[in-house]
Amino acid sequence: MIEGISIYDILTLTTILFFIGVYGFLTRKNLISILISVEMILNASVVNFVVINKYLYPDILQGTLFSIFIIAVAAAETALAVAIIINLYRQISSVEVKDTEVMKF
Amino acid sequence: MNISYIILIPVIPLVVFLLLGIFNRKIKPSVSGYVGVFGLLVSAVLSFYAAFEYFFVLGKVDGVFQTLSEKIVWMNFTDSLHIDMGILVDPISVMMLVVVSTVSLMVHIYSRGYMHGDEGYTKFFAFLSLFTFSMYGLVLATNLFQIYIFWELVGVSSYLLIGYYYTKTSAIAAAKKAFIVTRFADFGFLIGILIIGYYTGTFDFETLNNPEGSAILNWASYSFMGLSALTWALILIFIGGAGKSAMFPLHIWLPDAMEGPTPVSALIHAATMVVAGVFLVARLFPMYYFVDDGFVLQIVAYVGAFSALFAAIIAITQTDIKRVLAFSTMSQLGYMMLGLGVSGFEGHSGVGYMASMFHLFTHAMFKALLFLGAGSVIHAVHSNFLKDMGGLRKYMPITNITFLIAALAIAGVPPLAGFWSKDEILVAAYEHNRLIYYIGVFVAGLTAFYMFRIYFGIFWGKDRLYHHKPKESPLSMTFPLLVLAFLSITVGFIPFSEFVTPDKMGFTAHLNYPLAAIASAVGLIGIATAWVFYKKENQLGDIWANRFGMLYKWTSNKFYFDEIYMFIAKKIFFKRVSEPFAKFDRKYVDGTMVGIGNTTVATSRKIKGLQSGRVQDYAFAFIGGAVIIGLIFIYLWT
Amino acid sequence: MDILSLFIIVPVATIVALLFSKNLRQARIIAMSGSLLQLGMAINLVFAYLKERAVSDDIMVFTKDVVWFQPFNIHYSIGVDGISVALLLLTSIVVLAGVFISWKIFDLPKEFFISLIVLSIGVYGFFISLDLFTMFVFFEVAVIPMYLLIGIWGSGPREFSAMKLTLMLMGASAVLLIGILGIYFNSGADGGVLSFNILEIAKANIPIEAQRLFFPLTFVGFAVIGALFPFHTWSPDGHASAPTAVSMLHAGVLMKLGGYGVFRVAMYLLPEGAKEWSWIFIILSVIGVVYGAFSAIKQTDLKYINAYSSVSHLGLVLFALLMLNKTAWNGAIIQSLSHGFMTALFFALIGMIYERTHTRNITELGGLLKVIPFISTIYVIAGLASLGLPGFSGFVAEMNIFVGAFQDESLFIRIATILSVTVIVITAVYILRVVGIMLMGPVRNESFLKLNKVTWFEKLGILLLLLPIVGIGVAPLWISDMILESLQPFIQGLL
Amino acid sequence: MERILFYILALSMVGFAIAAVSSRKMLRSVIYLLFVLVGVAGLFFLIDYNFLAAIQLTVYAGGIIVLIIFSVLLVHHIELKLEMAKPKRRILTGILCLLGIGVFISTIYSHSFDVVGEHTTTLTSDIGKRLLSVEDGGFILPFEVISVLLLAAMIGAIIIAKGKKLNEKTKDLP
Repeated sequence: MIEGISIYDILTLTTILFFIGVYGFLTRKNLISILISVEMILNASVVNFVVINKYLYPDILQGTLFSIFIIAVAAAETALAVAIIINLYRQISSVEVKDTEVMKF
Repeated sequence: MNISYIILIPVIPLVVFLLLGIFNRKIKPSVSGYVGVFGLLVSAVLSFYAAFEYFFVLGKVDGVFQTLSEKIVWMNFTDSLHIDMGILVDPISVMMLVVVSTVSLMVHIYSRGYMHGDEGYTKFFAFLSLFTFSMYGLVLATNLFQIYIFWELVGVSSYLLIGYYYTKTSAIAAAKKAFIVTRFADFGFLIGILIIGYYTGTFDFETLNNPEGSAILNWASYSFMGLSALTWALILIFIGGAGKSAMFPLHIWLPDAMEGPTPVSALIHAATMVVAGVFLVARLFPMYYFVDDGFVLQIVAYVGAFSALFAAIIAITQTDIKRVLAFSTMSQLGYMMLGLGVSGFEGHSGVGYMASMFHLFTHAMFKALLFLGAGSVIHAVHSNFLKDMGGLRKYMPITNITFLIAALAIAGVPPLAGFWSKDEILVAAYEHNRLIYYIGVFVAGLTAFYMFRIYFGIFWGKDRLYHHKPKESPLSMTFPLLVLAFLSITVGFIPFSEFVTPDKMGFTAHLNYPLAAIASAVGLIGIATAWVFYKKENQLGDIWANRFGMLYKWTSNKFYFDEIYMFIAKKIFFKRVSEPFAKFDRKYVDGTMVGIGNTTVATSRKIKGLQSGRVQDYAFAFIGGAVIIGLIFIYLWT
Repeated sequence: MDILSLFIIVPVATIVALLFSKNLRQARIIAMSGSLLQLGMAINLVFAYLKERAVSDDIMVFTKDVVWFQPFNIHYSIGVDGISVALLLLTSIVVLAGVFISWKIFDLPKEFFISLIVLSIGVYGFFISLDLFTMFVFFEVAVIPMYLLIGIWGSGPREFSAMKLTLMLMGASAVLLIGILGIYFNSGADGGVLSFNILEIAKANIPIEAQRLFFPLTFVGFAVIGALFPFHTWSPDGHASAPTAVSMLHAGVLMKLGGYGVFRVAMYLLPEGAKEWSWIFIILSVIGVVYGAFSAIKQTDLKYINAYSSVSHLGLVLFALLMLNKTAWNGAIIQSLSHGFMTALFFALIGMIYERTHTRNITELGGLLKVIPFISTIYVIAGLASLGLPGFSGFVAEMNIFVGAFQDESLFIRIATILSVTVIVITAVYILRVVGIMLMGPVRNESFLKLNKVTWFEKLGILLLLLPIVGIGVAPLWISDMILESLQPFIQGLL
Repeated sequence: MERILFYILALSMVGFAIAAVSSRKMLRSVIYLLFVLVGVAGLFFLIDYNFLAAIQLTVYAGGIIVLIIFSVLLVHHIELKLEMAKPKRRILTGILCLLGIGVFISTIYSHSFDVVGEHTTTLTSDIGKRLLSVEDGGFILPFEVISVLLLAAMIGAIIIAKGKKLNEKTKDLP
């Protein structure tokens, strides 16, 4: 609970962060950049979990625990994504989205 | 009278045609010539026998020539309308049988000499037989549709024979022109037939021509645009006839048709096929006379008179002898039409009809002779043009004499054949319509003039530079000339009015001496003028040509009718109708159809972008959708 | 085994035999004997029909009915009357001639003949069906092989042409299917069972509103394949790209399905609709007649000339059908037959000329009469037949049409008739133009002097087609009476 | 004081976030992300979740960012400028995101949160106990699942990253 800061302010902030992430996810053309945007989206939601836990239900810990899980999953996901990216790079020497379109057909 | 043997007359040439046509390459030319001539000889003998039997032995019952017919149904249209095939024997058809047989036989004999050595010899005889068959069928037709069928067949034989020299561009064009112009006239003919078929319920001549029949009694029951339907039909049928008989303004094909071999011109374009139009009007004469009180006959008379005058004027200035003869033919056909147009129906008033048929008969003889003579000349000097001829009387005595006889006959000098028939026509015109009479007399003078112009031009005057000395044609060519010359002298004495009259009763014609004197005088004046102008080489012709100036130029260019028609055909129909149609079809009609296809393809290309396979695009759509749903739920749901 | 089903079974057997053929020689001999057998059957059918007709008063004879799909009351129901018999004869002759003309096809001969015969199955089936649904199925069977035949063995922009043709015909089929279903769902209007059977539907009175609605759909659906203006544009391209035998079959037979379908389905089952809508289709068909002929004048490709000429001739068929009287209908059927033979003959000749000179452009040809006299002579004869010369079938057909059209007294139809009569002049113009340019005149090209003479199988194919043209033209009575008799019930249905 | 701190944090986070998604240089983009993540950690500190903040710092800022940087270095030239989407698309996406923000925020503000005004500090031990508790409301099952997931992810990552080479080797063998 931050002094003088309402839950609205924090939720606003996370919303903005979330949509900046979405924006990045939609507009960037590079796999790693997309990964970055995804991280941002995840973080925004983590903050939401935590803040709601703190402001509305301070005596239970569900939100906190979930945020830990989210972080863990994010780490795993990043590791996998990076592995895929590197593998892809080995094969087609590029990590641009447009070059990975062969899968489409 | 048993008439069934008459069926053989057309069938024999048909068999000959099929024989020569199918085994074209396997028959030796000499054999095919004999086959053709022999076949026709049999037909001719049968025709003469039929004529003898009909006119003198059996045809007349109680003073009236019977109309006999035998027919079978060929095709059914409706319960009442059907096409029959058969033979109809009455005075004019028998007369035409004689004409066709005589001329065709002569032409067949003549062709053996004229076409000798030509590579298409057999083909030529096949076509001649085809034509003869069609012409027999035409004259023997029992109904309008049968006459139309054979009408088309003579048209196509004419096409094939005009285009006989098929590697010559001018011959191809002439053949095409002849066919299409007559076909255009047939368009009118066909519609006329359809109208008659619908309103009278029959095509049969016997029913149609019966003066007490319903077709004639009820002619006024339907009308269209002020005239009765049957009047229209007769006008349209006359258009068909005018096309075949080269009446103004459908005459343009006839001079060009001279591109064909000369025997063909003699047979088809002088003696037989071109008179089919006259024959058609004569065949339907009772209808023409009774329907609308002879209104259409007036038209026939004026068209005939005008064509006669028009063609005679043009004939004066032509330099190609075959064209002169062609215009002469047109002019004489105009005469025949004129004669029909001024005729009455009963008794002596039917003299116009009688004279017209008589003229048809005599004209066939002397015009065929003229053409065959011209062919003989052309055969000798290898040119059609007057400027390449001169002084030939020394080299070709028989041709000279026979040509002279024919020229005198056509000029109307007594007592040759042309005199009698022409005189009767003028008598009929005199009694009926003075204007037409004066035109007729004037044309008679012109005819004599232009005919002797070419006669003197060919046989008199100075010799030209001939590549080799012209010599008289072989017997196969001169024999027909002699026969026809004999006929040209004698056939005028046949008492035609006893045999061929509209009411089929016969009457005795008397020579109208003042009119006969005027007509022969005018003919002699024409000959004398030609003598002065052309007997010896002199400048008179050129001087007078210059004096007329513009008129001469117009006349020698046939009043530019060819150019006008060409303009209409090429510039208007080809350029302005046909080409835009073809373009319109490719561009707009097809364009629309292809356009529909292309639009589909283009649309699908556009839509394909939605399924790009890019996750980002899908995510975009997903988020956009989510946002929109959110908006809807927030702002619109409440 | 009934006599009609053989028309399906024999071709199927031929196809099976073809599948086992090893080379060109075997393939063409099998194809030839198969189609020869069919021709024999067709001729036999004509006599059998005449015999049967003498004792039977039914509308259709040799009928057979097998349930195919009970829930929708679809039957395999067949039967013939004089009209179908005549058209079956046409089909068998054209197919046999087509086999002769493709005697020397080297490219995938087996597959070619199979497709050709599949097409003929469709056509035979169409002509003998009495069940709308079966009819429709056979219709599709006839159209589909066309795509392959043009797309694989064609020339020029063949894929495009094949696609265009197939799409336009498929589009028409879609419209047609709606029409057929419309008829089906209204066939039980007076309490009966819904049925696809033509004879049963004809007895049930379809309500006039439904007729009004479904007539144009059915008409257009069939008429597209009969080259109704403005839906004719598939035909010039299709013909130009198609191989010779396919052009023959297509123009000769397939396009007849249109007229036949219009007559048997649209006119017979929806007479009230026909009366109401006829004016607009009369206008379109007359436009087609005149416009096709005028367009043909300006073409330089032989196949285009013929394609436009087909538009004109078949426009006449549709026009005649819309006249709604016996004479005109008789003319329409004879015109179908006559055009079938004539145009097949034309395409065969064009194919031969093309094979020898390697061009179809008339401005590059000239003087062929001198170098290939047989082909050229037959071309002249075919041309004369096409312009309606007496003694050939075209004349008989046209005269029937014109006389029939003239039986209607209204000014509108009078004018339409007179306009369509002008076609006798315009046809003459374009036929003689081609004859003049291509066959007559001096030999345009030195290489033409060494053209191959005509071979026996080509001769056979040509004569096979020429014979009926002359046969109908010289003695029309037998066929015209056979057709007229069969038209009687249709006319009664109309009144 | 905390308010000011929050605003500073918030502003810098938004700013760096924007920079992270719009920078044309890969590495910079990653570093901006790092700042955002650090900002989030700061936020956790402010609301008194020290343990979470620490995890955030170690796992995210320490682990993930380093991983990403490595991959960037492996697959990119540092100088390489990134390709961006077409302007039209960027504007469209921007509008969409603004709309989304609007929807979210309006939803958030229209909802009255029942805020509890307590100042309890969550102990790390509590988290640990809760995580491993088998009692009611315990998270032992998810904990185990996540551990397996992590293991699987690790093995998977290794196989994917190495797989190609193995393939190549086997290919070259014969």
